[in-house]
Amino acid sequence: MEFGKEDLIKLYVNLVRTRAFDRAAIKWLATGKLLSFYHPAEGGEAPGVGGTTFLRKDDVISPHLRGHGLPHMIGKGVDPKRYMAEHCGKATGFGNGLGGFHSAMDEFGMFGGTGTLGSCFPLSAGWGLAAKKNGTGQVVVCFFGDGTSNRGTWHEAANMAAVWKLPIVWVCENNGVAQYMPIQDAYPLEDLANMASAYGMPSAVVDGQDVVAVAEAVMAAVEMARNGDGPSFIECKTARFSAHGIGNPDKLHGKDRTTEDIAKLRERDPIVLFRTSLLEKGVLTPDDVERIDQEAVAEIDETEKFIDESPFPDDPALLDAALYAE
Amino acid sequence: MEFGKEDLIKLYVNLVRTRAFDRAAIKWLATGKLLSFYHPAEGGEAPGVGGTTFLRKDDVISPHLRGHGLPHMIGKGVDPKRYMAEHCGKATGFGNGLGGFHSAMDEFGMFGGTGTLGSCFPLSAGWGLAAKKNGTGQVVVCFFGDGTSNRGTWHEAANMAAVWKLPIVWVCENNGVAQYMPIQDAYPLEDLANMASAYGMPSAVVDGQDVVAVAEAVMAAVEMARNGDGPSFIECKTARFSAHGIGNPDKLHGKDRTTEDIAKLRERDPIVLFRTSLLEKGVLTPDDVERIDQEAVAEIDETEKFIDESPFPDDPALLDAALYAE
Amino acid sequence: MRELMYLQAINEAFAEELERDEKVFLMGEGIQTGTFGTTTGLVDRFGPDRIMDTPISETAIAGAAVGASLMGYRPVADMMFSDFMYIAADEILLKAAQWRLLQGGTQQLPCVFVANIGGYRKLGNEHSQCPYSMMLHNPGLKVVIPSTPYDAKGLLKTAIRDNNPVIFLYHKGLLPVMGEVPEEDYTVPFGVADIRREGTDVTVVATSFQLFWAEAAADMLKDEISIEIIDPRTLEPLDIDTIMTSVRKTGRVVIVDEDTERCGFAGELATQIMERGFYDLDAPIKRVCAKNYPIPGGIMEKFVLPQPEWVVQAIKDVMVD
Amino acid sequence: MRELMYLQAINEAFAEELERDEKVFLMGEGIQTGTFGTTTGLVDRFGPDRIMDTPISETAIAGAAVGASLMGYRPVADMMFSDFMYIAADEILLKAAQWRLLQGGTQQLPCVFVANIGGYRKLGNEHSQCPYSMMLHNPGLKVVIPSTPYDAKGLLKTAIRDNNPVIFLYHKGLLPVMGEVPEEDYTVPFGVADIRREGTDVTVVATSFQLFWAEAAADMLKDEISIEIIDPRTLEPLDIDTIMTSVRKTGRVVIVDEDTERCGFAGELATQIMERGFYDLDAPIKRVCAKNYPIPGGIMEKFVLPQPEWVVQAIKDVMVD
Ligand SMILES: Cc1ncc(C[n+]2csc(CCOP(=O)(O)OP(=O)(O)O)c2C)c(N)n1
Ligand SMILES: Cc1ncc(C[n+]2csc(CCOP(=O)(O)OP(=O)(O)O)c2C)c(N)n1
Ligand SMILES: [Mg+2]
Ligand SMILES: [Mg+2]
Repeated sequence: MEFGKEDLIKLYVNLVRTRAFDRAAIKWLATGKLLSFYHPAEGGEAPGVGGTTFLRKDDVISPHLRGHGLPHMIGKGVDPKRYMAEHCGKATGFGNGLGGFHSAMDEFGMFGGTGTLGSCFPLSAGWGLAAKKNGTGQVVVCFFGDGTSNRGTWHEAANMAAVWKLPIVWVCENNGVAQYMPIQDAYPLEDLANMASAYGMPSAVVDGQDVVAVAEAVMAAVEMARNGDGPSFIECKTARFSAHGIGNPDKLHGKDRTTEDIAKLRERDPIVLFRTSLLEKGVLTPDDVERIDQEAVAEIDETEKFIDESPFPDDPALLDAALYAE
Repeated sequence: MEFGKEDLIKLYVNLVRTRAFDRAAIKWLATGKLLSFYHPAEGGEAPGVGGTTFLRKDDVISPHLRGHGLPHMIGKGVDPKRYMAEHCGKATGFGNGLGGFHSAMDEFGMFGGTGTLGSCFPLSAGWGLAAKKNGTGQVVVCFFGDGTSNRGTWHEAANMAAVWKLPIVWVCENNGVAQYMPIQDAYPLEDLANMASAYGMPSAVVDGQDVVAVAEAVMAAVEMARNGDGPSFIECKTARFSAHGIGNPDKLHGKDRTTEDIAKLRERDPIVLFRTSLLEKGVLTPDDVERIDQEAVAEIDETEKFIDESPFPDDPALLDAALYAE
Repeated sequence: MRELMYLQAINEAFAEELERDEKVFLMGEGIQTGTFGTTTGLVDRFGPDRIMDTPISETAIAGAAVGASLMGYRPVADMMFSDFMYIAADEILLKAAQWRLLQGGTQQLPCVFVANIGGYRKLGNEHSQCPYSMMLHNPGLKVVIPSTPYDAKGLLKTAIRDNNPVIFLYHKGLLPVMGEVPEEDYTVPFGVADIRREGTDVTVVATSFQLFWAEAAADMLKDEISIEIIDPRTLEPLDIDTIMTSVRKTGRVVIVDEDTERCGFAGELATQIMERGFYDLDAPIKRVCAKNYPIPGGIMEKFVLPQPEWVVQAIKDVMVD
Repeated sequence: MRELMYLQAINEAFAEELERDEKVFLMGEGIQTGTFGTTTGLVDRFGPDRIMDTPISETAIAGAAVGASLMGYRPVADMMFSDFMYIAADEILLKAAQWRLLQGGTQQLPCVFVANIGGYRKLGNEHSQCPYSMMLHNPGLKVVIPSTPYDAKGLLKTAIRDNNPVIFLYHKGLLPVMGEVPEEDYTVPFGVADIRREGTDVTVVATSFQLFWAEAAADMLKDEISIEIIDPRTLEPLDIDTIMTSVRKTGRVVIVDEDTERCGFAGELATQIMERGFYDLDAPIKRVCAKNYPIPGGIMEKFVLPQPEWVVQAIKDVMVD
């Protein structure tokens, strides 16, 4: 896929918005507005944003937990207002206040999230099977972390996808760590993309801090899948700038990640890298940058207002209605 | 490993004994002596026999269901009497009549069988972990079918084995079918050994009808594992001469396997092939062949006598004793 | 009326629903051949895209059924032995069951998980269980355990048409049983118990294959004790009203269920009866269930799985005082 | 006496048993760091070969624990959230639980599965459950749910020394709770209930975190109703005798348990009480459990998880007539 100026700006805007929402989520968790927990996306936004921004609205995505799916939703074109409202427990949320950090937006091909990592794989096989059956050219893009790739569910789903030639793109957001576990101690090879070779699946390893590289690789795989050529695997080497979750220590095997380690990661901030390149190329001016930042701030303010004005759900009858469909 | 004359004869004898027990099991199921069900080994004996005959007594094996583990047990040096008694529900069985086709022979490194295919993989990871921890050079050899390789448990266990360098040899008995499903419709590549590449695990594909080739490949992998060089994968291309289980139709995707298909498979009978070669090489004489057959018949008779003279268990108190250890 | 075997009734229900609604498809291991005859022959009529043979991947089969149901299909996942559903516990007990509520209750998940249950074949714990109490314990699933060919067909059709995940469990011991099955299209509604036999002294609630033991016991005791036998047919939704009407009449209850006793359906039903009808009970409720051991392989299973004489004894026990 | 937090008591039990027996080792995701503090710091003392950080592979972790236990080790598998145990249902509920009996009862499987349970944190169904009723339902596992730092330490030490698979479930809500813990080595035996408060009008059996609600209710009602509170501490083995002694005295029972009601521990206990003490009961037994819905995320969980006022109401209900 060739990216024009508008496309590049769209990618940049989505990255900036993602980070703004990520920061808002962190702040709102601290003030008790956001419920439960939060796993910040900072440093790892590009795979989600790059992998979704150019998908069709009816393409199906399975977001990764990092940033609780914000990068993916924003890329996919979902207005995050009702998602954030849900995460704050409000009745106006996508899950009517029943879901918390889970919640579905069917019309955007997001059928919802789960709490058990790796259960996305069999579900994605099912979405891919439905997409193949309905013949509309829908593609499923399943995002997951390096740690999550160790679940056996991936093997079953990937094999099924390969043997049935399902239109699925597996996008691994390899940030090198799973909670407190470095990936080199959880997988024996350098590249997780090697996993694809077990099924003869095409794979690529890309710089996950380069949002354009991600978008190119994913969209090439999406085209293949759309054309009936089956699944493929994209590994994005990315980073996690902060601790696993808010309130967690930033440790690996019980030892602190050093400030040097983090500083080194931060040198390759996907937004800074992309901004610099867009400014250099003249795709953006400093004024554009300023305006995009301000628009993101305004969107957060608007979202916060929406959330604050929304009521909490307060009717147990909601449960009966939600338990079973008619 | 170099195989001397005695070794070759041992392999041959174990193959012949395996087939004799397999036939006995079929007959005894028909007459109601053997309980539950039976999945004949005929045509697929070489991977089990070749993969176990030269192991140390304390090496651990996880037998495949085909022939209900008879090829592996016989190779490992277990006297099948008490195993067969168990399968006939007798109190003298290895499982005291509580197990049926499950049953453990700890002193031979056989900790027992299960009914859910593929649960052998995590268990083998545990056996491998224990073997690595205890430092005695024990190796785990885990046998499984092509169909079973599709279980996600393999991915988790294989990855764990690779990343922790556990002394495990994965031996796939690829007979091309899983019950009524041809492997080419269940896995996208020609060789299941490709699965090993996902973990950088050494692998080999061998003629599974050639018991010596199997033994060579497995024992080379066992040596590696014993030396601390981690897991590997051996795929044995073998065959299933009859239907999946006694009483089942011999169908693939609902269509009968043709007599031509079967005849073609039977041309490569592992026992006939090996006998011919041993006779040609002069390792065996026709008299030896005759004697070995007769000894096998005698062993079956003796086993049958043992079973017939054994009582059924008849004390519910056995259950309490078996539920929990002290 | 025409008689069919239970397994044929199931097969016919599949055929009719596959014919009626092109969104329906089946997937599972070896189902084009059919391990128990319940799906045999369907591939010839509906082709391999709708009768899908799968790899041995229970987790993916179950999860894919959930996924496809969210996109408008009506998948039936054939899990072969219900014991294999443990392998897909996350997919069935959490995903299928609970997805809808956790995403806010706006979606539909019309999928059916079909599997056999039951012991008495000396196959041991992993081919003999009746693990529906676990399914009842995790809210969000409907649970159907038919005991006759008529119910098997009518309930399976209802299951496939339901817009929620349904567990449909057929008993191995019932497969060859013959019974009347109409030629015309019919369904059996969920949540309606079947009073199999009327009586005034004791209420026996029995499920699935255990109805044989219950009826045998009632026959044996028919000159002494008037026994009402109820088959709940679906455990969720459960027709507690029909059961309570009977309990109010008899004051004595025996529950016969093949799932393991501890934390099982029988204890749940006993508690529900006590909660609603404590003052109507003349004796403690008796459970006849699989005892609290793993189901052994071989003949030792007879000490664990409910036996006809246990039912007779339990009925006598509740008649005391 | 010295006071420790519940999570420290668990940590100390691990340290002492690791010290005592070199066959003991721990494995799980991130346990060298320790998600809930229960294993934090152990790696510094015992090294990474005995405090093993694993890949995210619940099935292999659980299965490997079973395997290693068969070869003489005493593995502790830290499953983090008990909800993740669904992923290893075959390994835990069938392999760990039932292997020994199915191989004839001659082996030992000394493994412990440790995980947190409990809601009230708005985390939704897959981070909030108390899935021990499923573990009780599949015979072969011992199930331990301590409610105090003292019991947590003493029962965990017993669990690690037991020659059978044990499920040890600690409640998230109890982690920071302080309580007396002796410096000396001690263990708490399985199958011995703790009478937390004596009383004569109502027996309240409460488990784990629910003891807080039970005690709060008893405090509130103390001028009107004399309440006996019993903590079974281990659900298998279950000290039914202590419970029955209390029931015979009070004739009235409330069971407060956070696991989902249907086919749960509370119904099982209610049935066992009825079976043994039907004629001693003056009123139907009341259950206070998680209602039969998936646990929603967000604040809606308050309509599903037991609330203190539900316990008060249940106690009042059983006092009627
Ligand atoms: C099945 C399961 N196991 C464990 C967890 C706990 N957990 C949540 S996030 C996480 C780390 C995930 O690592 P990775 O997939 O690399 O994603 P990252 O957080 O690095 O983006 C873990 C272990 C879970 N939610 N589900
Ligand atoms: C988890 C699980 N799924 C399905 C089955 C039913 N089953 C028993 S044998 C078999 C086929 C196994 O195929 P393969 O692994 O190739 O071994 P083979 O029978 O060809 O030797 C199946 C599907 C089972 N026992 N366990
Ligand atoms: Mg990661
Ligand atoms: Mg095979």
